[in-house]
Amino acid sequence: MIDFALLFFLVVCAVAAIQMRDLLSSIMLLGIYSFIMAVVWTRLNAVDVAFTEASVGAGITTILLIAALSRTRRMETKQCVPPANLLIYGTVILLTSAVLLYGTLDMPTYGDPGAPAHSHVAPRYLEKSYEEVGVPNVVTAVLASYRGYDTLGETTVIFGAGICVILLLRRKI
Amino acid sequence: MIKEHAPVLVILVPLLSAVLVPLVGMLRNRFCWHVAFAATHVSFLLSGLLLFRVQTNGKISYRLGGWEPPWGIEYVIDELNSFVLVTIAFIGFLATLYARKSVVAEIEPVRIPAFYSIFLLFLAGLLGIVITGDIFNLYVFLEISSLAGYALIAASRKREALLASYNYLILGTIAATFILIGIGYLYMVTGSLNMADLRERLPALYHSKVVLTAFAFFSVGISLKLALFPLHVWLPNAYTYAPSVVSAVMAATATKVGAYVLFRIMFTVFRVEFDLEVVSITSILLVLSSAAIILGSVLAIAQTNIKRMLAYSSVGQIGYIVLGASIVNETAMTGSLVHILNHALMKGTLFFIAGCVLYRTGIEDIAGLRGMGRRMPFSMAAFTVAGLSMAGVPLTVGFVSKWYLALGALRADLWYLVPVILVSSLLTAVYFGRIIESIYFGRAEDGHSSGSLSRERMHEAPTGMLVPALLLAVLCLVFGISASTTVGYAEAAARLLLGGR
Amino acid sequence: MEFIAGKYNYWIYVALMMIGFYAMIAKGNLIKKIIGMNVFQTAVFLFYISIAKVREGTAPILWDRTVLYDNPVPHVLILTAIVVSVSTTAVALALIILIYREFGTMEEDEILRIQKNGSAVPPGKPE
Amino acid sequence: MEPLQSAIPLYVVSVSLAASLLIACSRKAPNLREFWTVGAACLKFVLVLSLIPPIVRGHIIECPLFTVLPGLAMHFRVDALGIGFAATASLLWILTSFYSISYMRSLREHAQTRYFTCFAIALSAATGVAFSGNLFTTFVFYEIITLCTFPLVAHKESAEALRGARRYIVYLLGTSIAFQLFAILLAYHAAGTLDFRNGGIFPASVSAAYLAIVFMLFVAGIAKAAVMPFHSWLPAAMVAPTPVSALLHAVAVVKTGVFVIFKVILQIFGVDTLMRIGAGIPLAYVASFTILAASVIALRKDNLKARLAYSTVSQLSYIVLGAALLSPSSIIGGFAQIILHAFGKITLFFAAGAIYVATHRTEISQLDGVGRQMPFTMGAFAVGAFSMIGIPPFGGFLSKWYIAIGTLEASALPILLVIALSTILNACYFMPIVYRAFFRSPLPETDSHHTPGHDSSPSVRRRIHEAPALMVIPLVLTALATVVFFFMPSLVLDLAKIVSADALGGRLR
Repeated sequence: MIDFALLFFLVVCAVAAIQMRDLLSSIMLLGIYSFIMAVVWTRLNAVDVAFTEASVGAGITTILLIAALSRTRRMETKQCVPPANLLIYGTVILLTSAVLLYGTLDMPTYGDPGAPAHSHVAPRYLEKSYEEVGVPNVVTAVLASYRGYDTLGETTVIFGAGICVILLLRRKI
Repeated sequence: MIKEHAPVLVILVPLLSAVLVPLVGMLRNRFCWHVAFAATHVSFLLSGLLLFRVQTNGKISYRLGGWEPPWGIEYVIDELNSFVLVTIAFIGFLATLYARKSVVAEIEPVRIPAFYSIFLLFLAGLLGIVITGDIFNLYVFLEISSLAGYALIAASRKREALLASYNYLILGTIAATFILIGIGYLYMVTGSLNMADLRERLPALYHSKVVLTAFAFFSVGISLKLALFPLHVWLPNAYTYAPSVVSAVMAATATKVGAYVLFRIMFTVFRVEFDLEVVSITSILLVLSSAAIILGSVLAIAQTNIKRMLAYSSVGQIGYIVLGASIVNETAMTGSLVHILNHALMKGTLFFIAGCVLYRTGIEDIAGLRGMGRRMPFSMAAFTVAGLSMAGVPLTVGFVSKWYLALGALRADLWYLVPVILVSSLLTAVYFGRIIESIYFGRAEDGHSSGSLSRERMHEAPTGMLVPALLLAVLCLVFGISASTTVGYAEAAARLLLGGR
Repeated sequence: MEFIAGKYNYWIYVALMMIGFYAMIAKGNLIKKIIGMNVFQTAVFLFYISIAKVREGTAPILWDRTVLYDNPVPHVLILTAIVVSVSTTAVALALIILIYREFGTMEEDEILRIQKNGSAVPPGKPE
Repeated sequence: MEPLQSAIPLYVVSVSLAASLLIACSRKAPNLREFWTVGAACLKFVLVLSLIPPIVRGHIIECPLFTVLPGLAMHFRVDALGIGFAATASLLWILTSFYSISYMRSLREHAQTRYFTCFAIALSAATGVAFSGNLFTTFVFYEIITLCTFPLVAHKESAEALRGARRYIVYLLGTSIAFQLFAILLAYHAAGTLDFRNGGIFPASVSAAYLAIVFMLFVAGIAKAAVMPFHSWLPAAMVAPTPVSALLHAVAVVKTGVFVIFKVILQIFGVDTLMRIGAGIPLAYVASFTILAASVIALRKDNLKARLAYSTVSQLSYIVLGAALLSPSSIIGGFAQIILHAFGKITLFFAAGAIYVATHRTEISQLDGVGRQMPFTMGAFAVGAFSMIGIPPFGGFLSKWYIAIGTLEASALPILLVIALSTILNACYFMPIVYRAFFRSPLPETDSHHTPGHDSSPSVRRRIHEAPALMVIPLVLTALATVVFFFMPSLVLDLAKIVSADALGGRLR
């Protein structure tokens, strides 16, 4: 039951974060949203991801946003979306969600141990990774070894983002 | 050793050089270019080696970290991506050559090391997308190149570039996330991330709603990335305001990679039967690409800014690339694939020359090109060649692609596509013809007294910028006059994709 | 009930994603768009983590042969994706700061208006 | 007879291409530049001549160049049809070269180097079309002509010239991309080849409707043949300097058009196929309409070059008519008309240019008495006009005679009436000019540039002379040639008979 409540709470946070006109509150709500998400993931046994989300998602993102906010303006100007645009956005969103929901109809039931995702590639990681890599945490083993090049890419993304920020912020007006 | 590890070195060389560049930049600013130049050069040579090896020995599979495919990440180089790989590496190499002077003029010295670093990351990302055989790895490289792309556009001195880049970032992130959803959905029902493995496992699931949704999200996400009409809205501003060299590279490579990904998903991960019988994506793409072809040309006619005109023309040309895939026969597919290279050559030339003009004269409007034929004869000759090629004049590359596309349309009994192609050629001829006429026959009346005009006679762009542009223009002719090589590669790739259909 | 329990996570993810999506395309404030983007991406991560869950499964840290483990692959993918998401946010925020410096505002319609009219004066220039 | 392999066709085409480079390089030395033009023209003509004997003996000369794509090659293949066109064009290029040099220098025109360069390229491309062995090669050179004559038409760079040139290129490029290329694609799709072959390339399985569509697209796409309603580029192109009008718009460009139509009719479709789908006679009627309508328009034009332009539109359709009738004699007549009309019309344009250089007059109503002041020029003009009308003993008679016989063979009697009517119309628009020039007393001589307000001042009066000798000699020579052709018809007819026999599979006589 707690899971249901957490998920519901996520939605509330998300809506509030979007609707708040004070951007600082918005950012704080986003932080809370990330943090709840981390809790949800812990309950889903994704410990590593939850740690990362709590530190990176709830932590670093919030800090970055606040830093950006301190160099800009705190309040969002009130805006009225023209009805024509609202119609377009509404259609796009309804359409997208309709497709997504349509997709969920055929999905394996949540938590089904016989789902294809659990029976094709993953078993080998669970069975052999300790012998092959020597780390008990399978996530680490896959991350560092089997799919090590994704991790190289990930590092590159961080490096790239750093350089991008340098490139941008050194701009003179 | 090099031969063995060439597939991974193609990526790693620019990737690691990107790290090296800022370090070198601390020593000496101008060495950055040398490192970038060396890296792209090596990468180009390696990609050429790969192309050669694929053509002689067939498909290469490279296991990263030594893990066999469905478990580890695999790089697969076949007839299709070796061809695209060489195109991108070549354009990247020429662009680096071009960047030396151009970047100095358009970007402050403090930012140059960062610029080259990002530039290399961008190329590495694109190359990585093309070479990988793992669908999640593709996403990672897509994000590397996208992030770098946003920054490169915003590196321009023009303030309009900032918002253009920001909008591109938002749409690009939506696109990437859609692709991520597609990957997740496929993983959910197959348990695999390897493209070849997915190809084997998917046919049993073709009617699963999950797979259909995944395909829809892939299509929309990739179309957004590749600026297929009507999802092209981010492209004109981004290309118009970006630094010259960035516009050229993006127009010549980034959208091509988008097209490549589309083909990979449509024809390698999924099979032709799926596209045709289950989702009939091809008929949707047919309509969209035809609309892109016509409207891209029409919108291009309406523009006054050179780069914006070229950007809209890109929208139309992307339509051509997608059109071939939606006709679904070998001839049209060949046209499509060879257009990936051909359009890169033409658009690269045009954007390079636009940059040359900007560098020398600060002119950005088409009206400013009047009488430019006397002041910058070589640049304008290259522009003319590429412009004629865009219009599809025979013996230029533009003709080759259009010939195959039109013939493919006829062979598929879709004769009404031929007028679409021809009309857009005509429209292209109109907008380039207009410019070419004013280049050679217009007189630069306003702003220039006749005295200053005669003093300005022959004020050509610097050699470093001119040579890459001329080289591309010459290739427009060479591969138009003797297209057998390029068409041969494209045909092999088309056969691979369509499996003899 | 079982049907709902079997899909609940997926529906929530769709709802969250649409909230973020709406903010990304409809909001005029650039920071709001970024907030939306984070909600949007995190929602997709939730979907991935939900895939990984196996009923009665435990965290994929090997300690006993007989136990049922969750699928580790989505966790690995999302670890990468979270980092990518934060990097994108960082770049976007750098862009926003620049835009604010240049135009003095973070509202898209105002920026477009300034671009069109060519007025360059940022009203309240920070620093 | 088996085909001969020879590289001479390639040399013929590249001589003028090389010349264009040399011309472009020697912009600082006008005399050297003109030497290149004349030298290349003579060399080209000699090379073409050397090809004639084997062709008359019945050989075909093959010269493959290179392959662009699998299935699309650049390929030269010279037969009687092509050599006739090439010989005419290259002979007239020599004369035009002298004439142009004199014309350009007399008028102190600007951008002469560009002019001569483009001229050489245009000639190169015209022979390229003449020698092409497949439709693709034809198309390439066809487009090259369009593109490189654009600077010639726009030569004056005035707003009017640019307008005319734009119209010119829009028509020619537009039709060739929208229709001709489409037709080529359809042809390739159906036949799998684009090589010219006597008797046609289409297998019998292709449906008549398909072929009819392809045929219509070809006729519409080859706008250079100026069949109505695709003719209006030709009058627009008259803003070009007169030598351009003379050689290109009376000979090279328009003849390229009708030549391609000839090729398409005889060697892409083939006489039998066209008979089967019954496309010949409708085209013949379209051509007849053009003949009459253009003549009527010509009657109403006061500008000399405009009248000549409409006359060209009308006369070109004779050639199309000759091919469309699909009968042995009409093909002979059509082919002969390609050559004979060239000589006649170039004489007329040369004369118009000479008049302009000598008097700066462009309108027919200003020509009173010019014949007395410029007897050679106007004498030649009269000869050219007689040849156009088709009066013996001038060359034009031959072609009309054969076409007329052809109408009988094809039993298309109404068309015979068209020819008769058109002859009368021709006389109606040419004879008044000749009459005016010789039998009216001269106008008060104005200084120049049709500024009648100034003619009262006696100081600007000056006598009108003949144009420079270098201009008069070529036009006298071409006028003489039309007479020579009448008395030595074998010069034309030998080739014409081969063409006709090839087309009809040796069914002639």
